[in-house]
Amino acid sequence: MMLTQLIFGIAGGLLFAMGLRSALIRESLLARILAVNVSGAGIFLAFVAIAYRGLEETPDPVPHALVLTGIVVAVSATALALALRRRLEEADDE
Amino acid sequence: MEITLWHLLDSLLAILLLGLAWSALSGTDLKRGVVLFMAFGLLLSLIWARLRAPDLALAEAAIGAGLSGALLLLALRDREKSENKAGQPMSLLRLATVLLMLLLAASFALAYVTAVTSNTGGRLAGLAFGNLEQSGVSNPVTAVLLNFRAYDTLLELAVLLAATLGILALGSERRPFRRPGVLLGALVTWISPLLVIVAGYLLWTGAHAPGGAFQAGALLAAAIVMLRLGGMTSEQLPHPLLQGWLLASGIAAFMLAGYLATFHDLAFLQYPAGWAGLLILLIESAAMLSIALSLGLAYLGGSPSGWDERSSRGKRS
Amino acid sequence: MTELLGSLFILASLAFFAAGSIGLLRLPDVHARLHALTKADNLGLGLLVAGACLIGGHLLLALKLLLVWLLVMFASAIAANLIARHAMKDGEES
Amino acid sequence: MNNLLTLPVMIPLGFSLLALLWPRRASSIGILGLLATLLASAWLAWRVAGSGPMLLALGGWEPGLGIALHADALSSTLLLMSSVVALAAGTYSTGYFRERSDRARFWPLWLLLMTALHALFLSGDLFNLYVTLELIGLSAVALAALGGKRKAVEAALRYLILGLLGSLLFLAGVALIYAGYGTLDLMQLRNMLAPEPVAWIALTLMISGLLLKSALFPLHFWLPPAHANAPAPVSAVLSALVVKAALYLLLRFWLDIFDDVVTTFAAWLLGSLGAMAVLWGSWKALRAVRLKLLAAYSTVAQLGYLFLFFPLLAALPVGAARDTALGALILMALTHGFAKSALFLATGVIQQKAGHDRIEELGGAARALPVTVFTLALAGVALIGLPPSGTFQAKWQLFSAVIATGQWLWIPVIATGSLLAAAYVFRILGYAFASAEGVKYRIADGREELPALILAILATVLLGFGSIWVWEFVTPGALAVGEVP
Repeated sequence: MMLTQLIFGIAGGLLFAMGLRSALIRESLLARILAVNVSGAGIFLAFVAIAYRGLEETPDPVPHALVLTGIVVAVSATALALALRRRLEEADDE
Repeated sequence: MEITLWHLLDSLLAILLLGLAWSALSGTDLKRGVVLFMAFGLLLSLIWARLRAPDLALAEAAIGAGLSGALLLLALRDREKSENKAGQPMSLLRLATVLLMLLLAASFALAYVTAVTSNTGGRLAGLAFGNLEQSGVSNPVTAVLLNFRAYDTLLELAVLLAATLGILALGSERRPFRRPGVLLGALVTWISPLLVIVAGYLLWTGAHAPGGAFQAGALLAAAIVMLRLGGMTSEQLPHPLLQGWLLASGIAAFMLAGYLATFHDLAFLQYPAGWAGLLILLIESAAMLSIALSLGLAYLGGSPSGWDERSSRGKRS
Repeated sequence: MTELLGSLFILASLAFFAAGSIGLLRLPDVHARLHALTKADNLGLGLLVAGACLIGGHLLLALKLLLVWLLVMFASAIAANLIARHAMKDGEES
Repeated sequence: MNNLLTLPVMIPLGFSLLALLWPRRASSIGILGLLATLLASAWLAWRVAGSGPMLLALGGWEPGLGIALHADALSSTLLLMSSVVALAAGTYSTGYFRERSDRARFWPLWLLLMTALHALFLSGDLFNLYVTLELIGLSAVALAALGGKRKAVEAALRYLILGLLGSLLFLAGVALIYAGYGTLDLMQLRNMLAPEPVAWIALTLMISGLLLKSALFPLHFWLPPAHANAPAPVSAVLSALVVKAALYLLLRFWLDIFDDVVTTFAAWLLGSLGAMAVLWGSWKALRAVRLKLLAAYSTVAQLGYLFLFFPLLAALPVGAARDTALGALILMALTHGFAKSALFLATGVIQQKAGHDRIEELGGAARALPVTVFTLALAGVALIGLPPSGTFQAKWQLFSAVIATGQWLWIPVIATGSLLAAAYVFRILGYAFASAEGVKYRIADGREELPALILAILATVLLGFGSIWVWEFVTPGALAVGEVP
């Protein structure tokens, strides 16, 4: 095990929990969408930290691919959420 | 376990990242939150580079920070009813949520540390590198994405399609921007073609070096964002019927390539020997176009002009 | 030898980045901050690129890095102009 | 080669693209696609019944490096149910959405949702399951927001954010499992997992995410607004299939993959939450003003019953009694799936014909829409658990299991829940049979009323009299993924 893995893994756990908390307690929808993204980034960080195997070694490519998939899923969800939020505001005026 | 200068750098990066996240999430000023979130994304992309994940660094900079940022900045224009509420519960409750949060983080960290210390093996890395030669590409991440775990990527394109169709079903696009001044106009005309070239380069190079369909698609989408900022209207996009084909092309290419093998008595998504490299390039090209248009339409914020008329005969031939 | 020279360039670039960041934090209004940031950072990036070229020691790499520098200068000049114009229109002091 | 396994996933995906490309023919393409999907699912179930569980290593890579699909009795049963419900609700939708452009928006998303559900039922890989969960979430949200009414959009957005949180909890568990065990393949994990902190914490995270998605009390709060404000065919599928998908995964993890990791205490916790869901959901359903809201709260209650099985299954020794209880659980989930989708579709008919779905103003409905009110009654029979419905059989076995294990505590819960269910069903029927002028006579065509009726008959009659067939198919090898040759 390496200290680097540990540092980023724990940071990932903190980000995950921090995002989850904000997503649950914030009123503003935009803030909640940001929070979900931060939370996801925390898990991605843990994944990439698992893959890291030292300065000289090539890292494990599998978690990298998973995170790449995760990033695209996250941006899709964000885009849909923002579109719904915009539609909500328009529906207000009707 | 000795402590080196690298660990100091790592700690610094981690603390900076946590600080950025905290200030992006805790303030009540949404604009500030969005800008800090974009900085968070850029720092994350630096950390990916530090952790030797250049493919992710590219993707994060282009998608995580870049396109998400562009979408969020645009969303700041929409008013929100709850926006002005403080959004912070009473102090006692707040303390409780902080404690819960720490508990969650601590249990995650506990399991993580136990897991990483007890399993120091390479996990799937050995298998992935062992089969790299048969995968048709030499960039291991591309091999995982487009060959070993191609099914994930196929479903991921479906996720992107679902989100895009959801956005298109919600109503029509945002109003286009005004024509820009001379300077921004110049930037748009210079940068957009460059983005297209770099996207092509990333797609090609993804087979053996960092890059690939997702990064390339994000760059193409960035070109759409730039053009949009330069006052592009959705009439200047391809014809709506063609847009449908472009959106479908990534998944369609994947499915065709997947079933091609089944006629040779192979498993779904198994590429015939010697064909893997070519098929992966074809799938990636189609996927890049789908991704670019999906993300571009997400930036437009709704259905482009002529989209809904596709279902009725005659109009806008 | 070239590596030492490269490192020196990079160290010098750090000084410029630091100056730019301090300017961003300490200067009174938007225009002054922009001035500090874009000027110092562009120069800093130039030095960084020069240093990286020397250490990398590869012509193609140097060309790519040079292209990066040019692009960043181009974009940041225009961005700075846009921000400044916007600030002027708003008549903002902060 | 078992490439047949890909068809229930790839047929709807392919037809979704076709519906996107030919929007004018979206409905015909969609119905055709669902018919083909049903055929493929039936074929798959038949094969599984005949020759046991099936496995396909996608891309020809060994599972672990690659992704494996597998089908056993449980997954193929659910696959079959979802294909039938989707076809019925899809047929109904052609009458529900009158505008061609609405249909063009509806069909590609509908077929994507089917792709996602079927991919989840067949997937054998943890991360792939995460992707399918997200695909289910996003397509379901997009469908729930169709029509763009403020309430629907608001509920959809809340549903989206909570769904994302559920997926993230799940993904956090996946990360820990990969860190600790170095693989994502369910079959490999099944043999590797041991009762230790990593597995406990990972399982807790994943189960919490799934509980949020399957709306177990007290995490149910997002469900009623989302299900009650979506278009009728969408509500039917959200209640009948989408929450069941999370439940399926829960079952799969609890009884199969993480079998050695789960504790009796955790089973009791789930059971108690289930009991509260039964009471709370039934009570809110009884108090509901609108028919759709009633149906949504009834879903909360009916899901609660399914969780009552967890402590019973934990207490029963492996053997015939446990198998019977497991069969009852699956039978109950199936019956609820058919009955609830029938209820939502019938509600949709009433809402469109009467212009509202306020329960107290349903007078005259029995005369104006006899078929639909009959459907409501049949679905009600299944929801209460009267004979001959599948629920009756399942509750009977639930009682037997309670007696066998001596967990008497659950008896008053089940009894109260059933009484409350009877009360809310008869409340609807009481108003519907009243001879007021609340609902005027309008002609409803067959494709609107028949799908709901067929689903209700499936729930009450076929699953009731045919329950022995379900038992025989499901119990011996329900969770036999590990035994694939």
